[in-house]
Amino acid sequence: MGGLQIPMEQVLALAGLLFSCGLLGLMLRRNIIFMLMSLEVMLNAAALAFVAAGAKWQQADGQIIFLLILSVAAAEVAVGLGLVLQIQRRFKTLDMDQARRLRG
Amino acid sequence: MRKRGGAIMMEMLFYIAAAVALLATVLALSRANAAHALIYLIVSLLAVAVVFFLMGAPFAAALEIVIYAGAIMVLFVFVIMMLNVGREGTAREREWLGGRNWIAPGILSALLLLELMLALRHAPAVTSGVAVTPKEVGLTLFGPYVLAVEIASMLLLAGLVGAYHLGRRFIVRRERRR
Amino acid sequence: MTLAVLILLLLGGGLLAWLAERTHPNLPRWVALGVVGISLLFLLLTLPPEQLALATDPRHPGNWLAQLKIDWMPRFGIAFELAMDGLSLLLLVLTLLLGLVAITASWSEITFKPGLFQANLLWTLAGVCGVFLAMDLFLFFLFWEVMLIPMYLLIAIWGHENKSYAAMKFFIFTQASGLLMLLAIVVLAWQGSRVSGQLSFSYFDLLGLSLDPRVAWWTMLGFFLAFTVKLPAFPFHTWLPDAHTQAPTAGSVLLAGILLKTGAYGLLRFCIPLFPEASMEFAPIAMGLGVAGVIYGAVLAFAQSDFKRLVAYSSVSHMGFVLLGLYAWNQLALQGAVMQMVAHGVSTAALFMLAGALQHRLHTRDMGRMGGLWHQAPRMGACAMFFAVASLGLPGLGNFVAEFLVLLGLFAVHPWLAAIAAVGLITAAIYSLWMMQQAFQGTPDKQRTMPDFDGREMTAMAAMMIALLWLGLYPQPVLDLAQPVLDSLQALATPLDQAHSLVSKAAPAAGSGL
Amino acid sequence: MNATDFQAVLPLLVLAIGATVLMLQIAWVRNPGLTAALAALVMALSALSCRLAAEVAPTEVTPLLQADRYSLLFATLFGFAGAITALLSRDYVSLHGDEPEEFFLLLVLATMGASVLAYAIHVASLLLGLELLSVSLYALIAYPNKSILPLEAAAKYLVLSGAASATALFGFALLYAATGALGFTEIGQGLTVTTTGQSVLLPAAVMVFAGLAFKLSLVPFHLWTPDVYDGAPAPVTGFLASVAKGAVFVVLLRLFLDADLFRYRILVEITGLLAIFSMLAGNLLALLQTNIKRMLAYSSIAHMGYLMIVFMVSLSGDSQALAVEAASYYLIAYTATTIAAFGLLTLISTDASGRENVQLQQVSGLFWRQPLLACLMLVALLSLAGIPLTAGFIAKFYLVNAAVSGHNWILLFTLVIGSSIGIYYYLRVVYYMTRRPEEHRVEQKIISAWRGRILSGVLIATILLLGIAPQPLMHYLKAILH
Amino acid sequence: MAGIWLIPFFPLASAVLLLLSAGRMPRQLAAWLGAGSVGLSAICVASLVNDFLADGQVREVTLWTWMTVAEFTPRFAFYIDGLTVVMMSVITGVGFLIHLYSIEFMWDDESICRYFAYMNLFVGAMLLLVMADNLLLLYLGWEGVGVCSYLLVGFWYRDPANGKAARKAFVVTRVGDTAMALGLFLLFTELGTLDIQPLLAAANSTWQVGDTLPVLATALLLGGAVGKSAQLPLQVWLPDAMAGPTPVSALIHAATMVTAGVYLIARTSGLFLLAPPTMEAVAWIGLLTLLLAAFAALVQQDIKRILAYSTISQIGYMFLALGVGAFASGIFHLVTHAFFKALLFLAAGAVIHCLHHEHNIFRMGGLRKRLPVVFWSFLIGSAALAALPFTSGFYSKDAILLSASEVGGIGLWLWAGGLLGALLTGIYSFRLVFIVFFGQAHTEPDRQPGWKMSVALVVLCALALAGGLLALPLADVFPAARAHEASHAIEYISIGTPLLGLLLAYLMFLGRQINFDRAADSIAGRRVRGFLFSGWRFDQLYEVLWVRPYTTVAHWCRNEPVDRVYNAIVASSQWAHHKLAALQTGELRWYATSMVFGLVLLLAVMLRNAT
Repeated sequence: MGGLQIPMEQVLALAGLLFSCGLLGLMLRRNIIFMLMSLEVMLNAAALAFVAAGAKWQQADGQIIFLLILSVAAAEVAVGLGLVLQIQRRFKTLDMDQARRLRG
Repeated sequence: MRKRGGAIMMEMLFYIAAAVALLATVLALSRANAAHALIYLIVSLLAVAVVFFLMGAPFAAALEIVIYAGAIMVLFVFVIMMLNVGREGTAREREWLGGRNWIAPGILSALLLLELMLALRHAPAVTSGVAVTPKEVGLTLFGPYVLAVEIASMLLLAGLVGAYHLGRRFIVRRERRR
Repeated sequence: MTLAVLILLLLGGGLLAWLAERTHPNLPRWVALGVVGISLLFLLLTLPPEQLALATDPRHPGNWLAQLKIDWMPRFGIAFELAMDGLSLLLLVLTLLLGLVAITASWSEITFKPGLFQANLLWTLAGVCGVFLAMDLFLFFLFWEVMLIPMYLLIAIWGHENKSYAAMKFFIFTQASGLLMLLAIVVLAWQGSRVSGQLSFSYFDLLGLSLDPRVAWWTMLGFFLAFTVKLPAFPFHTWLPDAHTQAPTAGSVLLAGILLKTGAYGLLRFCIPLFPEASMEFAPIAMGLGVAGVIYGAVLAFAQSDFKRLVAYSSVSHMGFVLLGLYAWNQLALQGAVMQMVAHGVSTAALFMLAGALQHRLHTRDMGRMGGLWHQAPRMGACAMFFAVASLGLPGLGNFVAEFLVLLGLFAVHPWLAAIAAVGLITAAIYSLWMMQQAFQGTPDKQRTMPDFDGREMTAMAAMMIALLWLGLYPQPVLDLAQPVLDSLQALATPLDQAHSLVSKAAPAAGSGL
Repeated sequence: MNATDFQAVLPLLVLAIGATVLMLQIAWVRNPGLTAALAALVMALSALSCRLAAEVAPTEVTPLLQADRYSLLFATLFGFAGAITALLSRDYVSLHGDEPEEFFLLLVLATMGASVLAYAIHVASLLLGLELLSVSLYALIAYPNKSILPLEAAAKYLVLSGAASATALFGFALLYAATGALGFTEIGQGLTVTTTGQSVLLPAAVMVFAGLAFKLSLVPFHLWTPDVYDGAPAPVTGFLASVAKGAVFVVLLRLFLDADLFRYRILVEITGLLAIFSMLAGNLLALLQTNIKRMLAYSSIAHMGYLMIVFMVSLSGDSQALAVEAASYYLIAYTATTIAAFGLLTLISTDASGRENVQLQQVSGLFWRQPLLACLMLVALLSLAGIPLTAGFIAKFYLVNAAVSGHNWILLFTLVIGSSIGIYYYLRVVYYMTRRPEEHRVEQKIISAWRGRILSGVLIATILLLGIAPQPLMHYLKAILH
Repeated sequence: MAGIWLIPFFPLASAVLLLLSAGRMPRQLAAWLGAGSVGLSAICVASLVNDFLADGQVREVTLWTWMTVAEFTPRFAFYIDGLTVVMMSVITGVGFLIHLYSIEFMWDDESICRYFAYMNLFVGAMLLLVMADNLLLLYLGWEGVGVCSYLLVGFWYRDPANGKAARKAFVVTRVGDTAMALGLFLLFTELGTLDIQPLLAAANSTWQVGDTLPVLATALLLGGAVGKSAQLPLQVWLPDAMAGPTPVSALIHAATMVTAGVYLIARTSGLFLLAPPTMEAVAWIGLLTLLLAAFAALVQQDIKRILAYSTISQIGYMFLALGVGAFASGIFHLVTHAFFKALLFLAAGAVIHCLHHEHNIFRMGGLRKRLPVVFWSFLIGSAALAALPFTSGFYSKDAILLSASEVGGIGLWLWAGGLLGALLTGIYSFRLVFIVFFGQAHTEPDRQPGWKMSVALVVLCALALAGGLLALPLADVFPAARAHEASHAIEYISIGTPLLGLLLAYLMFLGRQINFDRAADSIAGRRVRGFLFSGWRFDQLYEVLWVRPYTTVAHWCRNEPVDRVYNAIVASSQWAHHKLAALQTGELRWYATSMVFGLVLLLAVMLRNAT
């Protein structure tokens, strides 16, 4: 198995693309579940960038950070989905545009 | 020559995986139906796993599939099933997704992308190297990063307790309702 | 140590007065009266007479009556440094005397939480005493700001109908300008550290610093703004009418009688001596503001129908003279400014006490609803007349000596400015007499009954009358007390001295022309 | 890892063990009083254990954590802040929801996250600390279940904070790609030798900064702040405003210092720009707020703006030490003050209604109803406004000194303008508190437990002590930072 | 005499006592304390005069040093020379008579205590004014009498009109006083002292005749004098000041205070002599004022206003005298004027007193028989005022006219003007006598003057008649006047003119041989009459020039225009607040968008700078 055989800037570009997609989703979607998904995409993009960088420097650190991001994502999603349940119960909708009692 | 041919093949594979990842992500985020979106997202994650593999990070690729695509996405599936977001919800989502809503976010994302690409213009060129083996990862993880593992455990504990507290009420209420 | 004890006495007294409220609602005012009285006695009795004699000896300028220095924040070269000279002593005595008057003025007016009221009163006094004593710029700023809070509370809690606006305006004006001063202080200290290699906020270390002219100018401006807002000088005076009008009587008395003087004191003690060249450069503008204040205040005083507002604007006018006197920066004008600080303190305090008494009795400050009060309250009328003519500068009373000296000193420097400022004498007559006419003269309202001044109030009034007469007929003790200080300050600012044609140049032989 | 290392991370260990103990205790017997006390004890112990850890400082414990007196100072601060928050929220949590015990567990975890940030010298520890803090906070914010506002706040915070974390991570990934280093110092060294050029590095650094600026709610990443502050339970808001922000600031400063990002003038100028925006916008936004929590939220934006001044100051090497010192003092003073202010809101919201009393109207006449609480608020507000004799003043004085020594005139004038605006809304609360009984109608009863009183007393004393006798702390700060 | 300080002390102490009693002193005691203290002063003055006439020594008394600031060391010190003695005699002598008269006149007033307090204060201040050895102390007295004048004009404070008159009096004189204060500043700045004698000496040694500075200084002093003495252009306050009680008008607005300006110029004559332009200005002011006031007096209907205009006119004569350098004549006229004008006012007061406070002369008439004492007093006073031969006014006015005629150049004009004034004086003074005391009675007196009034009137009658024979000890004070060498023609004309005036008055108002009624009722006549009646419309002019602009500006500013700046700052912050707060929509998507926006922005800044 070879090392990094792929132009790194292209991997990073892919990561950037995915990151932008995630942000786009965040800005676009009202459904909190989709927002969480966008978040996952963004975290994933960051993880991809780390792994690519790690591969470039032939270090394990990149993958370890990926691992940590993974656990972060898991924890966030766990709490996030718990919130989703509550939101559905209390607001009777997942539409975050409806949840704007706090403003001004 | 072989090596070069392998490289070309790898490159091709990478492009395919990247395209799949990108396309699946876009589709995932533009679906009205949450379950469909989730499937696309999983596809995207799998494609990224392929990229990991191509970059010589098999351990990461495996974890991506097992934990990300497997465990975390299943959580989503649970919630979607539990909430039973019906047809109306889907219809509403579809309605929202059209038209003007795209303009500002689209422009902003495009700008951001442009800026990122500008920044990456001068990114380092291709390097060839050796794959980072799982063993190496493991050694590093429990070497210098041992405290990170410990803290990560606390992080997961926090996620666990939080999820428990938030989800519990929902479950309790549901049971009471029955 | 005397000085720290004085401040602690007032602070502790405030606490005591607050607690006394629980025993009996009338107790706090006695406590407050006692504390201020004791403080005054303490101040005067602990003063060694030989020191006093030395300090009033004009041949030995720069003598300090008492000093105290305790390290506080060595990290920044900040010390708890207090010192008293003749000027401080003068203003301290004025402060404590007017404190007594303020307590008397609020004797029966305050029914809501009298203990806290008296506590705030005493804390304000403590803050003011601190301002007059602090010789560390940081400490000075600290007292400068700290005295605002009890004053703010006095206005905000016990004020009249529009108190929130007035208190807020007062606080924001002084605080915002105070921040600029803090900035200036810090800049100055750092400039000093560049010279001596040691950060210090001590007044004595920062005096006579040779600064880059541009830095000096801006720094001076920071001080100047803070002090002129407090003074207040045109066009930073607009907080004053509101604050005075809305404050309870004691608050107005303190505000007009003492707090305004801290601005003048600051200019005299800090702003000009620390930045002699910049101040000299700035003097025309400052004096222009002074003249504008004199005239503008007087015109607006005339236009008011609210008794307290009128008096407040008259303060603007009078404090314009102080600004003029300070920036004319010669013996006569400086002495005039100091006299004006004292005399205006007394006369305006009395007028505010009067206004408070009227409001307490009539529940209005609108002079349109007064008229002919002399009939019902001849003693009040007589007092009002006395202080009205004092405020228009009748010779024989303190204000005249002050204004005359200021104008006399100013004339030697800027005759035309003096001529314009002298118009203030006319406008003062207009508003003072108009005030008398509206409130006390004219046809009395037969239905109205109003108790005249009682013995307590008359005592306070009589004391202030005697003080003004004394200042007007034999001001020498005050002048002697201030003279060495002014001499030493002038000596510090020698460039200024040389630049301005001193009165001494106009000795009989001279005849240099205008 | 040897004994020295363990001693060096003792505060973290105490917290970790404490969390475990708490979990076991909750599983064994549910008793909110006991849990709260235990949690407070754990956090206080963690704070105290910093003294032990200081004996071996500075020690680098694995490449991830650095136990020096800088990190220990803040670990102490966060420990105490967490302990006080735990005590303050004891009654509040019981009255605002069911099963209050986990709240304290989460609080301990959040404090641990903050402490990790104080220790962090590596991207991994930064990431974990940040997320430990954030994830605990998501749950803490959504904790009460009698009102739906916390839910909304938590959702907003979760989504936006997650995005911010991702942004910061992406930035770090780019830095890593360019330098091959993850430790702060190594990143700095890598930046020097890299051939990649500034065009990648600076955008990457900006992404890192933007992600962290979100946590500090600097303009224009501030929009979430009032909503989250308002929705979150008052004690959590206090914690969020003080500890969470403080921890992020600490790590940001550490990153800039260790990686010596001050080399990149443009980057520092961006921090200055955000500081100016934050000072102005924060104060202006707070100006007419009638909801005290929102007002404090906006004011916290402004305060972070003030704090950001130190970055610009650090541009000139001479002033860097003073700047860090000023920032440290400011953080300590600000933490004490913020906890006091939100502590008051906690205490006056401690009634059975399950709603919070955070409108201006609801503190009307507080001075006459609850003098001690009102004094607490008064002192806190004066400290926030930077009036002498309070901690806030000395803090501001420190900042001004730092900025003067660094010649940052524009920032200084913005500071003055901002503070001047600030006086208005702080004093408005004071004014409302001093309104006379006849001027308002509030019948609300406040449960004033002895705990609340003692805590109020302690907080007042702390703020005043920091304002009147700051020399010991100053001395200490100077000693450890120079 | 050692107790010179007692002279002002008695009235001042009495004033303090009366004020302290706060109106609770018995009427009897208050009245006699008030009058008695002035009487005591008068006795002291008499003894002083006696001594002074015996040795002619100038006396200087220093009580204490007022203040010492740099070279500025004014003292509380008195300087008694011939001029001072004359003034003191007039003040205490006439003052005592008027106080005596007041006891009866004010007996029924509830505030008699206050009245005497003010009066005594006035006498004290006036004494300080004339006795002062330096200009600052003089200024103290100067302002003091101004305040007393204000207090007494507005004595009956319930009528707002009185208050207005009082304020007008004070403010208008204050204008002059301010000029004078500036003059003091100038003198001190240039000469380094305000002590009058050293000042004059210094001026003489420093300045040449005709220098700019003395002209400027004297012009400023003249401003003060003009204000106090109700000369053009500040004469407008005096007619209105008649709102006060009549004895007040007699003492303050006829005999003493209004002549303070004359005293000031006489006192600083050494300075004025250095400034010929000012001297000429003084003469012209005097002439114009005396004519203007005389014309105005012709058409007045209020008995006191007629006397007020005549006072202005007579002081005009004094100024004329000063202006032509005849200081002694001016002071002489001051003294005789004090006698006869006090007499006239007191007599008028008696008329008013006995006629239920009637002021309008056309509602009087035929009082000759009913109030004989008053009639004779008034007649004598009018004769002296008109300068009929052998009355006191004759000697003094004659001396002035002669002096004027002898000045080269403008002298003849001044003399002719003065003569015209004398003619007019004859007409208006006897118009008053004829209308009030002859002809039909319109109102019946309800009482007769008592002994106190009568005594005062009789003594003053004697003085008004014989006062011309006094020899004032002014020789040492002023430069010696030239002996009059006027032709007899001028003498005769001077004597004849008042008689002509008397004749004309008789023909017009008693005999009715000359009837101006038709002319006066024509439109032009009415206009002229209205013009003169209003005092040449000076009030209206000043209203437009000063009062209205001032009140307009004041009204315009009353709501603090400066605050608009601050309000604008406040408003803009509020505007900014609202705009910024509008961004806080509560929408999560928008928040995310804003973050991305911020990120894009920062990256853009970065890239711009990095490339």
